[in-house]
Formats: sequence, C-alpha cells, structure tokens
Amino acid sequence: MLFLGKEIPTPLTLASGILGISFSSLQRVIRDGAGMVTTKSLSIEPRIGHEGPIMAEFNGGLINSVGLTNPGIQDGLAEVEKFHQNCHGVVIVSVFGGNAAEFVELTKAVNDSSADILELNLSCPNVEDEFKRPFALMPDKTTEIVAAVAAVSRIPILAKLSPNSNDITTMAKLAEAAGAHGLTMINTLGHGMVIDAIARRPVLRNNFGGISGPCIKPLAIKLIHDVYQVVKIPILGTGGISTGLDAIEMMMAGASAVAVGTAVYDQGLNVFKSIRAEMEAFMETHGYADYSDLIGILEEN
Amino acid sequence: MLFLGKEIPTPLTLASGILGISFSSLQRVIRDGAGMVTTKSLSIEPRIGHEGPIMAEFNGGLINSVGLTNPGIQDGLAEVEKFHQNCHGVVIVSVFGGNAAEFVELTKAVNDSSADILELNLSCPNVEDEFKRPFALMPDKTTEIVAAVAAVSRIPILAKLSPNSNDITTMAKLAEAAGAHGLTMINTLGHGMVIDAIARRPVLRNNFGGISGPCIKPLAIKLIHDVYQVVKIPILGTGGISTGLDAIEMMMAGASAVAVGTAVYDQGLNVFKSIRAEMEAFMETHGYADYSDLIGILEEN
Amino acid sequence: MKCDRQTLPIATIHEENASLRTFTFEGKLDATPGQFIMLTVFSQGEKPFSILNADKTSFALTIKNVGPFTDRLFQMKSGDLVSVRGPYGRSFSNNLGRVLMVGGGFATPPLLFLAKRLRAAGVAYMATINGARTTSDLLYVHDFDELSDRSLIATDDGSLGHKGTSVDLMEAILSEERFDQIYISGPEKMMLAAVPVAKHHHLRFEVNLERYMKCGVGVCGSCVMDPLGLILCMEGPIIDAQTLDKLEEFGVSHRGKTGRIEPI
Amino acid sequence: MKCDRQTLPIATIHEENASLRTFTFEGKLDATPGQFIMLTVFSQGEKPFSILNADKTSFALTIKNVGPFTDRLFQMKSGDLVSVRGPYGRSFSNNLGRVLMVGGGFATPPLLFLAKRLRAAGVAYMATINGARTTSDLLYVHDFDELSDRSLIATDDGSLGHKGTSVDLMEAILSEERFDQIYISGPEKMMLAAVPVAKHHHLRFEVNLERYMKCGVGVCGSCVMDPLGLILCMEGPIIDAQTLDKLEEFGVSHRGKTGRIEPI
Ligand SMILES: Cc1cc2nc3c(=O)[nH]c(=O)nc-3n(C[C@H](O)[C@H](O)[C@H](O)COP(=O)(O)OP(=O)(O)OC[C@H]3O[C@@H](n4cnc5c(N)ncnc54)[C@H](O)[C@@H]3O)c2cc1C
Ligand SMILES: Cc1cc2nc3c(=O)[nH]c(=O)nc-3n(C[C@H](O)[C@H](O)[C@H](O)COP(=O)(O)OP(=O)(O)OC[C@H]3O[C@@H](n4cnc5c(N)ncnc54)[C@H](O)[C@@H]3O)c2cc1C
Ligand SMILES: Cc1cc2nc3c(=O)[nH]c(=O)nc-3n(C[C@H](O)[C@H](O)[C@H](O)COP(=O)(O)O)c2cc1C
Ligand SMILES: Cc1cc2nc3c(=O)[nH]c(=O)nc-3n(C[C@H](O)[C@H](O)[C@H](O)COP(=O)(O)O)c2cc1C
Ligand code: FES
Ligand code: FES
Repeated sequence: MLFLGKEIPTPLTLASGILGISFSSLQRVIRDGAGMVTTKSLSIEPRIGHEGPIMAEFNGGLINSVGLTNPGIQDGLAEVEKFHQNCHGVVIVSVFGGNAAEFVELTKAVNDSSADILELNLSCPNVEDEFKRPFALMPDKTTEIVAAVAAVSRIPILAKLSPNSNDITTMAKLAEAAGAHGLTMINTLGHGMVIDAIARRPVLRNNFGGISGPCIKPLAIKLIHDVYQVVKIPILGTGGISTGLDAIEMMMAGASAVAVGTAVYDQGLNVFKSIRAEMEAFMETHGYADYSDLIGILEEN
Repeated sequence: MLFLGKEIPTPLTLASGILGISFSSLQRVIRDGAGMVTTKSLSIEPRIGHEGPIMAEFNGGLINSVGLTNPGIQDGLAEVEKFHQNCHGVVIVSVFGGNAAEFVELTKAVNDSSADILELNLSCPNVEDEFKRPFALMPDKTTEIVAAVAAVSRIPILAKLSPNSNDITTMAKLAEAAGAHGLTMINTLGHGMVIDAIARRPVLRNNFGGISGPCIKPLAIKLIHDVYQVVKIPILGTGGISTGLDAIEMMMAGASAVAVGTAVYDQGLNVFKSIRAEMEAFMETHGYADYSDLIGILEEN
Repeated sequence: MKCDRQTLPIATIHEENASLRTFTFEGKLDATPGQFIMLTVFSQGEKPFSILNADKTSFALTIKNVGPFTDRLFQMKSGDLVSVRGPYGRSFSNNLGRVLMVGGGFATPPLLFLAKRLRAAGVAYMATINGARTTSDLLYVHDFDELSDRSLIATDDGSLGHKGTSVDLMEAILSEERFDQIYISGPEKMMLAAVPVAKHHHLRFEVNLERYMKCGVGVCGSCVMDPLGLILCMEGPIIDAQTLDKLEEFGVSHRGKTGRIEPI
Repeated sequence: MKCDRQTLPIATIHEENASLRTFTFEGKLDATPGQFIMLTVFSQGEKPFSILNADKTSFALTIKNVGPFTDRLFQMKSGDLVSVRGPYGRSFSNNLGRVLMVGGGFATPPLLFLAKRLRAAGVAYMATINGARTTSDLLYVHDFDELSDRSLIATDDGSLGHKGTSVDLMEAILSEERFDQIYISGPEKMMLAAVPVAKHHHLRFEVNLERYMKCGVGVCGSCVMDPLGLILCMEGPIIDAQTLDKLEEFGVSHRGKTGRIEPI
C-alpha cells in the first residue's frame, strides 16, 4: 500500500520515542515486520531529558516522562543515513523545536538528509516546565509552525496532535489548512500520576507523565474517527495498539497507517511480527483485498 | 472519620450510577462494607436513557453510555426514604438538571428528603446530544449552578467535575467560590469508542461513551493532586479504584473519601469488603491511626 | 472479560408460529439451562434472551416478536450479523431424581434445555407440563414428548390436551406422583399460581424470573429486586424457593425502563 | 508487570572501602547471577546496579560512589526507603564443568554471585581471578578464596598478589590448566584485553557489558548497541562470544546520556 506516496508492505509503524535513537534498532524493527519507523523526537541541541524513573506501569498502560532525551538533530540524522545504507524501510523523522524558527531550522536539516517523512511533535506533554503548553493545544501556534515548516520542507509533513486538546478536530483542520500532508494522532494523554504509597511519593522522578498503552485506545479511536470526518489528509493512528485487531479497528476508524509504542514494552520487538501476522490473517479471513479497503469504513450505529 | 460533617466508618463510597437505583441495592452496598452510597443521578422527570449496548469492555476499563436512566427525583427520593427506614449509611443523592432552575428544583425536592449529601452531576458526558457540553467544562455555568443550589440547599453540596476540562483546577476553585462544600472527581473520561471490527460498527448503540476503570486512575490521581493544592473543601475521589492500595493512593493525593464504580463490574459487590479490609490492613501495617492522616500527604519528588 | 462478545451471522431461522421464531447460531456458548445472553441487533439495541440450547458448536434462541427490537430481528435473514454476549446468570439445579417441569407460554426454552441435559445425565424420572393459550402457541411439543417419561399439555382453549392451565395439571400430577424437585418457567402470574401448589406439597422448586435488564452484568441496577437488593441478572434469573420467599416484589411489582417501580 | 517495584528500607550498609559500600535489603528478588536491578533514590533518580546476592529473603548490591546519585545514596542510613525494580537482563550460563572467572575492579559482584551459585550446584572445578588497582580496591577477597578451588589476585601496584592485571593471570592460568568456560566481568578496557586471550585458547566465554541504561526494559533505546540493535538491558548485560564478535561498538564507543555516540 501507499502512505504519503511511499510504498510500504504493511501499515504497521514504530511510534516515536520507542527505541528510536539508533539506526540499528530502527533497522531491527523493520526486519521484525514494521513498514515504517519513527525516530525519537530530535531537537536542535542534544537533550538529556528527565532523570529516572522515567516510566511507571499501571493497570492499563504506562506513564512516561522521558523528556525528549535525544542526541540532537545532527547525530540523529547521521543515524538515518546509516539506516538507509542497507535497509529500505521508510523513516519518519520526528522533530521538536521550541518555536517556529527552530522547527524551520530542523526542517532544513532534515531536507538535507535521506529522511522519508517529517513528523512535527507539537504535543509532547513532558516538557511543559520548559516550553509551557504543548503547541498542539494552541491553534495559532499549530498554524504558525505547520505553515512555516510546510514552506520549506521537501518531504511530506505529519503533524502530531494531542488528545489533551479540547477540540482536536479544529486542530486537525488547522494543521491541514496550514499545509500538513498528514496527521499523527494521538500523542500521550494526561498527565497521569502513579503513586508509591509506602514512600508517599510519585513514582516518576518528574512526578507525572504522559499516559500511553491499551487504556488510551478507545480515546484514540474516537478522536481518529472524529478527525477522519473533517480532513482529507491521511492519519497515522497511534495509541494503545497491541494486537492486529486493534490495528484493524483503528484503520476502520479512519487511520491510513498505525504506529505502535507501548506494546513494545509489553511484548518486546516481537510485537511487530505478531501484529503484522494478525492483521494479515484478519484481511484474509474477512475478505479484504487491500489495507486501503479498511480505512474509515466504520459506520455509526 | 468525618466527611462533610457525617460520621462514617470508612471513607469507602459507592459511586453514582452503579446499582444506585433502588434502596435495597444501596443498603446492600452498606452491608457489604461501604461508608457512603451515591444514588444514580436523578433528573426531574424519569429518563429511559440510551438503548443498549450501554457498556463495552476494553483492556483497562469500560466505556458506558447509560444516558442517565433514572426513575425521576420523586421516585428516587422515595428510595432514599426506604433506605433510611432501617439503615444508617450516609446517602449522597446525585442530581442532574438541564439548567440552573432545574438544579434548584431538584435541590428543593432533596431538601424535603432524608438525603445526607447532595451531589451535582455537572459532568455527564453521555447526554451531549441532548444538553450540549457538560456544565463542568463551562466556567460560567458551573458558577451559576453551584451558586443557585448553594443558596437553597439545606445539606452539604458536592460538585462533580469532569476530567475533560482543560483546566480542572480553575473549575474546582470556581465551584468552591460558588459555595460547594466539596468536590467529587473525576467523572468518566472521554469520549471513548470501542469497535466491533467484524460488524464494522461501534459496540455501543450510542457509538461512544465515557471511559472509567483502572485506566483512568493515574489521571484521576494527578487531577486530585492538583486540585487539592488549590481548594480547602474536601474531595470525594473516584476513578479506577479497585484495590485498597488504589484508595490509599488517592487519599494521599488529596481525597478525603473515595468512591468506587467500575470495580463493582469487575469484582462484584464483594469489592467493598475487600477494599475496606485492604485499606485497614495498610493503615495497620504502616502505622496510620486515622484515615484523615492520609489525606494529601503525598510529597512531590 | 464479562462483556466478551461474539459477532456472528444468524445460521438458521425456524418459524415456530406466527409470532415466535427460533434462531440458531454457529458459535460456542458454554452455557447451562436457565442462563441467558444479551443479543445485539446493530443500530437497534440489545436485549436479554434465554438460551434454548447450546453445545460446542452452536446455540439457539426462541424469540417472540413483541416490540421494536424483536420486530427488527424478525426482518433479518440468515447470514445477517448480530452480536451476542454471555452466558449470564445462574442456572437450574441439576436434580437427577424425580423431577417435574411446569412451563407456560414462550418461557419454556430453558426448560427444554434443562430436559435435554437432565435426560443426558441420567435423570431417574422426568415429567413435563407444557401450557399455552392455544395449540399454535405451544412450543416444542414433540421434543418434550420424546424427552419426558410423562408429558402433559394444557391449552386455555382446550384445543390440545387439558382445557385449562398448566397449574391445573401440576395440581393433578402432584396428587398422583411423588417428585423431588419442580422447575417452573412461565409468565409471572402463572408462576405466582404455581408456587403455592408446590409449597403445599412441601416440594423443592425453582422459578425463572424476568425483570428489565440492560447491562446483564450487575452494574446498571435495572433488574434489582427488593428488599434483598437481589441482582437478578447475576443472582437469577433462576431463583430457589427460599430466596423467592423473601422477594416481596415477586408477582407484585417490577422496575420499568427508567427504573421506576410499576405494578405487574 | 515488568516495572513491578518494591519499596523497602535499606537493611544494612557495609563499608567495603573508602568509595565502595554494600547495601543489603530484606526483600525477595528472584534473580540469577549477571542480572541487575534499577534502584530509585526518591527525588534523586534511578540507576542500574548488578545484583551481588539474592535469596528468598534478602538481596545485596555493592556500589561505588562516582557521582550525584551514588553520592546521595551514600548519605542514606539503614532504615531509609529506596525502591527497586527488576531483576532485569540475561544472566551468566550455568556451566558446572571447569570454569574460570576473571574479574576486575568493582565489576566483580555478579562473579561472586555466580561463584556461590555454581559452587552450590556442584561445579567440578572453579578458579577465580580478582584484580584491582590496589589492595583496598579488591572486593570479596575472602569469599572468592573460600568458594574457589584456586583463587588468584592481581593488583596494579603489587600490594597484594601478582603485580599486574587480571588478564596477565588469565594468560598464565590458561597455559597451565584446562577450562570449559570463562566468565569475564570488569572495566571494558580490561575485557577488551581479556577477549583475545580467551579466543586464542578457543574457549567459550561470556562478558558482562555496561551501557547507559534508563528504562531497563527495552523501551528507551539508550542501551542499544550497533550494528545489531542489541538491546543490552534485555539481551545483555551478559553477552556470549558469538554475539560479542558482531558488536562493533565493544571497546570502541557507547551512547551517553543524550543518546549521542561517544568514544570509550
Ligand atoms: C432473563 C430474560 C430472558 C428472556 N428470554 C426471552 C426469550 O427466551 N424469548 C423471548 O422472546 N423473550 C425473552 N425475554 C424477553 C425479551 O427480552 C423481550 O421480549 C424483548 O426485550 C422485547 O424487546 P422489544 O424491543 O422487541 O419490545 P419492547 O416494546 O421494548 O418491550 C416489550 C416487552 O418486552 C419486555 N422487555 C423489553 N425490553 C426488555 C429488557 N431489556 N429486559 C427485559 N424485558 C424487556 C417488557 O416486558 C416489555 O413490556 C427475556 C427477558 C429476560 C429478562
Ligand atoms: C547493568 C549495569 C550494572 C551496574 N552495576 C553496578 C554495580 O554493581 N555497582 C556500581 O557501583 N555501579 C554499577 N553500575 C554503574 C552505575 O549504574 C553507575 O555508577 C551509576 O549510575 C552512577 O550514577 P551517579 O549519578 O552516581 O554518577 P554520574 O555522575 O551520573 O555518572 C558517573 C558514571 O556512571 C555511569 N552511569 C551514570 N548513569 C548511568 C546509567 N543510567 N546507566 C549506566 N551507567 C551510568 C557512567 O559511566 C557515568 O560516566 C552498573 C551499570 C549497569 C549498566
Ligand atoms: C517511553 C515513550 C517515549 C515517547 N517519546 C515520544 C517522542 O519522543 N516523541 C513523540 O512524538 N511521541 C513520543 N511518545 C508517544 C508515542 O509515540 C505514542 O504517540 C504514544 O505512546 C501512544 O501510543 P502507544 O499507546 O502505542 O504507546 C512516547 C511514548 C512513550 C511510551
Ligand atoms: C455504568 C456507569 C454509570 C454511571 N452513571 C453515572 C451517573 O449517573 N452519574 C454520575 O455522576 N456518574 C456516573 N458514572 C460515573 C461514576 O460515578 C464514576 O465517576 C466514574 O465511573 C469513575 O469511577 P470508576 O472508574 O470507579 O468507575 C457512571 C459510571 C459508570 C461506569
Ligand atoms: S441488568 Fe444491569 S444490574 Fe442487572
Ligand atoms: S535501558 Fe532503555 S532500552 Fe535498554
């Protein structure tokens, strides 16, 4: 099938932030069955991110406050070059800037690389102390950044949206109007807090973090369903996918491809092989010829 | 311990909407170990609510779109009278009106009953088609309704808040300023959608519903923690509690009492006995003398 | 996973009479007699139905067309998709002594299911009474006949068997024969008449109750019965004599769609 | 539940030398030698540490004060609460033939753990080499001595045992004796020197690698090693000879706190 003009063997994608720092792990995810991989969000300068614990488990998912640890755009793009030396998978480079000018600078760097698709992380909830509210909650910022990037980018742009927006359909329409070629949704929900009752303290060093995993799937599906009705650009669906059926459901709700994050934590890299096989089995059993036949076919009751 | 001036043997409470239609099931919940029970939200006229399926399960919780099925305030309060004929538990009567005038009418009816505490459901996400956005998302409506009710109510008032508000601390402060004696938080999150991939349809007849259960606990705890910092009135914490430790954590985050909903679905009425015992065991093991010693003792890292 | 659903096509539809049809499905339902499922007709609603039959590969329901949901269902053809969750609730006890079944109207599906299971398990003696208004309303006449040691029929109009009610026949048979257990499933008024008869003979018995059910899993409260706070969807629909004694609502009142108490 | 945490007080603190302390905890850790845990000091951070010892009721870690986290830990007293999750990672193999352990500096905890387990399991012959810069840096001298059939010591300054490195002693012992398996745990430079020696003698061996670890459960990517994309926290820290051969980063580079590649 095609996603943003790229031929991919399966709509299954690695979400940003999971093992997405080195070319070698990205290649491994492709070998394990994914059609596309997303890098960790890259900023202009390297970032250490938050102190650990950066993740805490609860019944239904994870909270994380990685805080955008990354080696910086230059080193990150060097990994993308190494990736492409002997691997044909599609690489989505996720970038994060503190303002529109930084996003433009990042985009220019990506232009000079072999990256296939550019993802704008407008929605990280883990750097609010530093950067205030995520851009994806602010209509004017979303428009400004997407438009500025669209003016310079030589590759397709995905705008990554937040479930914490009160009105994600408006944000989606603004991103589309500003020139985004697709949307990635959703980023983590929250904040959530997991407490250690014995120590009387939050488990995370940063006290709270974004919520991901199976528990956010019904929310992701509802939001994708809503956004699918109002935009024409494709959606990269993410949020709680851990089985082939989850992926199929998300595509029926309107996603053109699907990205997996937290399930890697639950099931290891093997999850790509198993989800891909389950998706293929569903297609076979229920007589769908092509993944594109699934997109948005959900009918409301 | 005391909650809004009522002596209760345990802070454990039945949340609104779970078995809360008949005096007999409310009495049973008290016998099974709860200190307080909340009725289903009552409206002026009886309501059929939505067609089934009204509930769908997913990995981490439930979505529901009951749609405020209830026998109306008159019949509902008759159940409260029957309840008090031979049972000493504290009854929180939840009410739902379409505007401030209806809330006032409901409050007057409650004044003439043996209800102990009044809960204002400002946050039901399942009647948006009928009543538009929940009041708990609208600062002016929240203030208007709480103030109007506070002017007439003869019993303490709890305002029930929504996690879908972008700024729940502001809503909490407004409710407090308008005269609420306490806050109940959180109502269900969302909307969420659960899909039947074979039928290509949402499972719920109403297509989507509010999300409850273990998956919303980290969100509830974070929001309670935030609100606890900015209000002086007590919080009835609810959202994903299914063990004694969950309840303890929520109290440490700032709740003065805790209400249980979805866990009744998972574990049956027995859940009150087990959570109560687990809470008591924790208190014993860790040397807390009184439940009030737990409230808000969480320290950030 | 209490709400684990199966979405599957209707396999066959058998017309029992003008208003009753038996729907079969190819799917596994690990059910015992007396239990029920929640059936979804997409874009319409979801309703409870007793299980007529369930084995490793298929199950069946007999349904009466009484309103919008059942009407929509009666418009469906084999191959159309519906969704089923369950089984839910408690089932009849498994008495392998001398048992009597008393059924009325279209509440007999769980009794036929029970008769099959008890026969297969080697019940000592089984008599069945099947009552309805008229012959065309009688369900499973042939099946009860085949399975029972003695099978009796009553019709209000006398068009088949005894002219009168199944409770008449129940009184008659109890004065003739000894039983260890009675299983009763019929309209509430009929069961209300049958219960004193069973008590009079000091016999163990169980009834199959119906209340408005919306969730089927003990959450919504619509099926609760006073003053026990009995949650019928989980703790019924099969109720024993001791419990029934304390259910003051039996034969008197039930809760409607809004949860309001209404006389029966 | 990969992140299942235990919050518990420090039971005892034993000062091994000026910069190394052994912390014990009363808690259960179902661990095997070579595995590690993630240790949280509240309001400070979380860091990986090898398990020195673990039985049904207690476990221990030996920790060197090298920076802010360990410094804060060294200010804590017994009774102070910390939190531990794990065990994580793969452990050493369980060879009960003739085994040689080669340890350097404060990377010896997993070797002592292994020595105890192999001895208890009836290892045929076990020789251990323990090296450090100077006598006061040597860990567990007495324990290795007790457990081993032959125990050797090397110090850079010659203050105890052989003057030189544990790799010198390794070369020497391999020319004298026959072994089935070598276990190596020390600074990466030391292991880099030891590996060709083991290869030269065509011996099976395993090394204990360290990389920056933040999640410990295969998510954050900080511990990944090129070009295999090996996730050291899950697929290591114990690595066998075949895998090590393909890890071009061994002895060359590692990723720092930002994920940036840095020379070792
Ligand atoms: C445990 C149980 C087992 C049942 N088994 C069978 C069965 O085997 N065959 C069969 O034909 N019917 C059975 N019923 C009744 C069946 O659920 C109703 O006939 C059906 O719901 C009618 O829906 P409707 O929309 O067609 O009619 P409506 O017009 O909605 O209602 C007609 C009548 O059906 C009953 N009813 C409607 N909705 C419900 C509900 N949610 N729960 C309970 N009763 C309801 C009420 O008495 C109502 O007056 C059973 C009910 C219960 C509770
Ligand atoms: C699998 C494994 C097992 C380990 N076992 C032990 C042990 O048994 N005893 C012991 O004293 N130390 C052990 N370490 C090293 C220990 O994690 C570091 O000494 C500790 O993290 C230092 O933290 P700091 O804040 O005190 O020092 P910092 O100033 O933060 O760092 C000092 C040095 O410690 C190392 N380091 C810091 N953070 C990490 C990290 N997150 N992951 C890996 N290395 C880090 C780096 O080399 C760094 O240069 C182990 C490391 C790993 C990966
Ligand atoms: C540990 C972790 C790190 C993440 N880092 C990033 C990131 O750097 N950039 C980003 O856009 N999203 C990041 N995310 C969000 C995921 O890409 C994804 O949108 C979200 O987790 C929902 O999907 P999931 O439920 O499959 O995990 C991160 C998520 C997790 C769990
Ligand atoms: C089936 C169901 C019905 C509910 N009905 C109501 C209601 O009528 N009024 C109300 O204020 N909250 C209602 N709620 C919300 C609960 O009271 C509670 O706030 C929420 O479910 C979070 O708690 P939990 O995770 O323990 O279920 C309902 C929840 C469920 C699951
Ligand atoms: S049908 Fe909902 S509680 Fe029984
Ligand atoms: S430490 Fe995070 S992947 Fe290994």
